[in-house]
Amino acid sequence: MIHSKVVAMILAGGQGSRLKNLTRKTAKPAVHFGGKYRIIDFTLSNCANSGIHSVGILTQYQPLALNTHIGTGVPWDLDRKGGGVEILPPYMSTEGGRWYAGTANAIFENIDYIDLHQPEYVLILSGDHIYKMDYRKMVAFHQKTKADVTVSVIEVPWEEASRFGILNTKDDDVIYEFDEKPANPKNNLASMGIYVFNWKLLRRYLREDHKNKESTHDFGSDIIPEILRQGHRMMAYRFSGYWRDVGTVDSYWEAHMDLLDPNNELRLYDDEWKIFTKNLDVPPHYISDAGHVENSLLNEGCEVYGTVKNSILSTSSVVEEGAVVTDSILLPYARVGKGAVLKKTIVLSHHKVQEDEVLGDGETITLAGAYDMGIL
Amino acid sequence: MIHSKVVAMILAGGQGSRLKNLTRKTAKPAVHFGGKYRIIDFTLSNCANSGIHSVGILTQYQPLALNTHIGTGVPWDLDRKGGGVEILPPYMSTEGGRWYAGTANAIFENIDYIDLHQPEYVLILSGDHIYKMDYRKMVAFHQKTKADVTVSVIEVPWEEASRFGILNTKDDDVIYEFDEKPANPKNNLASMGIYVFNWKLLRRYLREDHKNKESTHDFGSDIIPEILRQGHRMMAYRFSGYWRDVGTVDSYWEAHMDLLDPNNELRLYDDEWKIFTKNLDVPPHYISDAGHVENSLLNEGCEVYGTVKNSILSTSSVVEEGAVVTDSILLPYARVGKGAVLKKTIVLSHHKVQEDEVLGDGETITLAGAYDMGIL
Amino acid sequence: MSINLQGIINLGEREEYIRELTMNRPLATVPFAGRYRLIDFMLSNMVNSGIDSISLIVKNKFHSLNDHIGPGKDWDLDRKTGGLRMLYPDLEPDSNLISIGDIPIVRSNLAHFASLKKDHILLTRSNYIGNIDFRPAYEEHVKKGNDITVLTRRIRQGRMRIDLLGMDIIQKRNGTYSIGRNLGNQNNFDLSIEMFLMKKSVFLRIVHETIEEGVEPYLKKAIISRLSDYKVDTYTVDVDILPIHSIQQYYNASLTILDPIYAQYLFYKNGKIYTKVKDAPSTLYATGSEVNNSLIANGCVIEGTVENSIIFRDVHIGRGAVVRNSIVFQDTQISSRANMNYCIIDKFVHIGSGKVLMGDGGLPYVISKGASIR
Amino acid sequence: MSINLQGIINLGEREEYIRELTMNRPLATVPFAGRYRLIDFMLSNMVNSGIDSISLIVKNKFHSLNDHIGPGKDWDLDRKTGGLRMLYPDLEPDSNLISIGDIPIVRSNLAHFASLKKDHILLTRSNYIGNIDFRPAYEEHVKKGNDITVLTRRIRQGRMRIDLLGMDIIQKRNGTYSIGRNLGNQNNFDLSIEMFLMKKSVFLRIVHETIEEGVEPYLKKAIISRLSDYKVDTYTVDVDILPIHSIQQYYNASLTILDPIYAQYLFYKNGKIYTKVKDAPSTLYATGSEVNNSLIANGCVIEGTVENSIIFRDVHIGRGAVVRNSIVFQDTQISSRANMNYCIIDKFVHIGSGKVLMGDGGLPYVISKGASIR
Repeated sequence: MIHSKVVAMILAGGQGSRLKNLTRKTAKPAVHFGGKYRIIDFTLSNCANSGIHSVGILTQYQPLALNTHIGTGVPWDLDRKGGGVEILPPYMSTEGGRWYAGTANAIFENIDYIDLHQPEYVLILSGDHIYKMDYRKMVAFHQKTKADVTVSVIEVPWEEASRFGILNTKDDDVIYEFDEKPANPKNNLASMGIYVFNWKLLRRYLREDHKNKESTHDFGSDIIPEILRQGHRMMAYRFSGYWRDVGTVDSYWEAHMDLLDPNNELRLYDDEWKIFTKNLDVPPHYISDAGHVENSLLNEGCEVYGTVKNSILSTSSVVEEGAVVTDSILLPYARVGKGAVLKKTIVLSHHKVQEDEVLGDGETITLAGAYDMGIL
Repeated sequence: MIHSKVVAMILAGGQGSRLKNLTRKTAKPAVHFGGKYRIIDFTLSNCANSGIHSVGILTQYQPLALNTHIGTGVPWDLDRKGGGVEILPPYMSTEGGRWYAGTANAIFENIDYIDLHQPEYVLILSGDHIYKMDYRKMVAFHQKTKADVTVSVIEVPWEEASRFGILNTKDDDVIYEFDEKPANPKNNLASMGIYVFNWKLLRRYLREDHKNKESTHDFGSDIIPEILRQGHRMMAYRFSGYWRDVGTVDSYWEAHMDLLDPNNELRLYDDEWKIFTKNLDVPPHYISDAGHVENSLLNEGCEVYGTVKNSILSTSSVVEEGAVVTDSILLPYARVGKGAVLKKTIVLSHHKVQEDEVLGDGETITLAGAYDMGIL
Repeated sequence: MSINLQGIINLGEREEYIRELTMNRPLATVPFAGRYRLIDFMLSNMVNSGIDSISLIVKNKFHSLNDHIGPGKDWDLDRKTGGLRMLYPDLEPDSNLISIGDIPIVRSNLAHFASLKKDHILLTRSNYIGNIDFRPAYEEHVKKGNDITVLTRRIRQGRMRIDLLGMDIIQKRNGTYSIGRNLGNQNNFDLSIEMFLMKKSVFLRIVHETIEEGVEPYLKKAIISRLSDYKVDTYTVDVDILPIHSIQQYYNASLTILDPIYAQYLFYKNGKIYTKVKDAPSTLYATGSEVNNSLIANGCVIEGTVENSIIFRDVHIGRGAVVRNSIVFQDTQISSRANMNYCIIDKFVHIGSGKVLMGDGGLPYVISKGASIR
Repeated sequence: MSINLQGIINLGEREEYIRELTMNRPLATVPFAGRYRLIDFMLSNMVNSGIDSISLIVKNKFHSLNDHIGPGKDWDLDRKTGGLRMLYPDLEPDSNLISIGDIPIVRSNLAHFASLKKDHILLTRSNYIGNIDFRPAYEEHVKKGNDITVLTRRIRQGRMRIDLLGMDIIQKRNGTYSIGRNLGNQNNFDLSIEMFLMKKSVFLRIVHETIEEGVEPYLKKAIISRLSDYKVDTYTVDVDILPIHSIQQYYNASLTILDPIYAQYLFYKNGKIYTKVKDAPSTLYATGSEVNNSLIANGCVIEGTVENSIIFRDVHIGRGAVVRNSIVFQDTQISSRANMNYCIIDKFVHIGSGKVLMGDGGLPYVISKGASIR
């Protein structure tokens, strides 16, 4: 088997507690998104489309839905001999069991896995973001600029810069300083949490960081600043395009509404960069004689006997007769009973909204359902 | 996808510390065995040959070698859509992270996984044993005898019975008592640690056991005695044939020597019940003009330029010119340098015995190599 | 756990009454129900019945079939042992070939049939659509010790049904079964749905005898002509099955699945129907679209009106376009203000703005693959 | 990461000089080197060079090929996009068929070639054995902007080499390349090893022109006859390659791999060689066996003497039997006291006790598949 020049490591252990009931029983990367996907599908599909065949996924919190979703990796063509996608949970050694203590620690504990592939570069990714990106271009930039580390950045409005981790750069996009949520930002280039490292260099710093009792073992807080302190060449790779961290219920809802704009930057209809996901083997959707749908997205297995406006209906969700669903998101297998009225509501998967139930005031976002198992 | 009537759960989290350097860096089920296998291959192949397509593997200690070995499950035809083999490590939930506290606790923590498959029966297996068994016959026995639980047992010599967990039975093989290592055994039927449970019953007892603060959460010590106490029907299923727990260096070596008997009960040459393992894509073995081999097992990728007697050479191990290897086991990619002399020695994988080195006194077993990463 | 039954799907099918849709593809891969091909139903029925080893007897137009099935992952048939195997006619440069019928394909693959590990076979076709659990039939076949079990559908008031004309009917006289053609004279009869459970040994014996005799070129006829030699019984299948031999049957079957109750049965009853994954995004309904009583696949953009129709994946229906009582295959474009009624529009078709195409419910208008009407 | 290169392995090979081993199988699946088939080497070379999309042009004897390759997992070619595709001759009942040559197979699959996503193709055969990294050749092909790059081997002192007679030699005269047959007159020359890197557009143009002209039935000749129309260059491959067109070449190549240095190159140099997994157990050497300078696969039981031989999987060599200078294919039984020299013994053969079979190093004795000599 060919050794891979690039190994991608996807951090997928976070709970994402600001997503409330959406993540009570499942990890954030496994949360449903966009009618038929899960959040991690974007990062995984980016890997597949970028021709990266060795992908480690670091899990820790409630991984069953994620494991079941990823399976052997078939949807992303990542069921590879001697490579492909591998789930990497915490484990016990002769020194006992250790949970992952931070993003850098999670990678540290899997040095053996990465070494197996003998890569030149390691790509650190987050399983939490919605975007499309050709990592090949970033790796090519990293090579061309002879960087030791490359950090992907996106321009944010100056007035919001203090909410992000900001990278201060010289004219040629060489990074000289990392500023976590600066009160007085000197720059508006925010880190996207996507890094290319020369593996030998990163391994060295991970080992040193592991010994450092004061470290929080985090890429942003510890590894990046330390590498900068030691004077290595760190480049900013400028990304432009759609990129969202759907970390709160509000941003989750807004990102869905973005999809209703036919010209939205995410361009899901682009055949050249498909987002792959596990197929659920259900038939096309059905709209009855009485059904009415406008400015909405529908998916396989849906049945609409009522009215749907400005909404996203995920796979196999059902709107019964007389129900009116507006500005809302139905997650897979959600069901809206007869005559129910929903405004700005997110219905969790497998949850049933009762007949004639009225949900949502049209102002704040309502979550219907106690928790989402994430398993279909 | 069809729901599986039987889900198999393989306990593979143990360290097996009595195997010393063999398990310093890898879990016992991943230890190499029999020239080309790993210990867990026997249980996995039994599942595959028994037509069981849903197999969960409970891991905890140093799982990288095991994960890499099992991959997507291709060698056992267990790369299944909506089933197949799934690795189940400990995880975090909203209540925090919990390591598996005992065999029963490991199953308890994965109730959701089992429920996904809606099985009628759950088969609890150990990943530590060398044997061939058609689990279909055991399940059929369980059905025919209308048992709630069936325990697979093997007759042991009376004088050794006090070293085992003994099941005391009535004439019709109904179990009425479990005796862990009894000083004065009443029976010589030892539990093999293989159980068939009606899933609904087991789930109930796992939940109760979880709440019980006094329990050690172990099948043998807690679940089985409690189920007996409550008067459920528990049957002993008599197994006869080769069965070994290779838990010590001595028993590991002896089980290898068993394989040199062409009439050994394990019958690895039987085409109807193959033991499957990951293929390493190496050529046939080569014996040079000067090479001499007698009463030994050789495997793909081996090269013999010296003398080999009563030994097992695992995949891609090499014996250089003038070396003499007797009563020994070379693990994969082990190399014996020119003129070295080995007696009753186990050479760990990738370890190189130096030129003219002399190992082993022919009495006790020598382990050559500091640790075995288990990764090839 | 798997079943002691080998599936064999015989694709040596007659296509003369559905030629419009089988120019570039075998009957088995004719698109159906918005995202499937005909063969998906039989493959899925078999897999859902626990059959994990399936052979396809393949006659021609291999490309479409290979393209659709690939390594068989979508049906979980990419197996190390068993799984899906395509049996092609094997042509020696020096033999005189393309003999008529499917027996020559069987002959080319005798070694394959002899090596099958199962004791029973289920021989079917790809053009009977249903959601069938074969296990009860198999269990009865084994319990009764039949050599051959013919699967049937019981028909009542069948004299009126012109859709059943020409199909196989099975009758028992003097203790032996015979299978012939339905000419519409009987009112109550049993239809043979071309599905046979057989002992493998009986199948092999019939195949060997037929090849040795060298006369009969068709497998089905070879079996029918020997029914009196074996212990034969029938098994009545109690679920709806749609036979598809003609363009009319195809069209009617398509409209049948617009009934949500029928759809619920067809897509879910004994297991799901698997097909090749296309990874199409959601379907977008623009403001101003109006869709009623229709089945719409993913990846479409609907800006116009759709009624009583089936729309496959990645179709675009422009603003003001009207599609009624029609079936539109994948990747087709219906431009603004175009108007279709009673049409079957194949893949990659372009219908220009304002174009009007009107077929008839009895004989739908078929627009062939790749056509451009501007 | 993958490479912008489509592999095409043309199995429309001439088999007349190796007919003894190709009765039941194409040349591509002739067993070689103890556990492989010939095609394993080219497939593995391509995969190890980063090629993840490979088409096989398949002429006949499909069964053996399908049996060996299955869904393609063993080469990691069971892919959703790309992966392995078999291109069969597609026969319409009403066409006049089994035309000569491989161009008709290409014609049946024009849609496949047109749909390829890569910009360059690597056209090869299955019967050149080596461990080749195609990447440097590909990089030079792209860098120089060649339309066609012909891969060659440089031969010195070639006049003595009867094994190279009849093979393709390439020469440059007046700025254009030509490829002809080696008749043994030249001493230093460049061998064309039937491997061509081409722009996909050039490949498609040559194929289209050839089909339109309707005269030339062979793909290789079609390319050779058009070399002067394109920007052509050669690339000298610097690793050993064993061509296998005849039974003599096959036998000599087999003995070559008994050299550990050559074996080290062939099995490991640029990546491993993948093949269908058989899950054979260890090979047991009984006390009293004597094996020298031999390559032995797994699953065997060796009780006798083996010298300068290659033994495939699951072979049993009985007590007192002697096998010298021979090749024994899988699942064959050499009974006690039998004596073989210079033999090639195919699969599933039974050699009875005490039987003596003596071939010659120049023309080994071939015992055909399934034979029983008692």
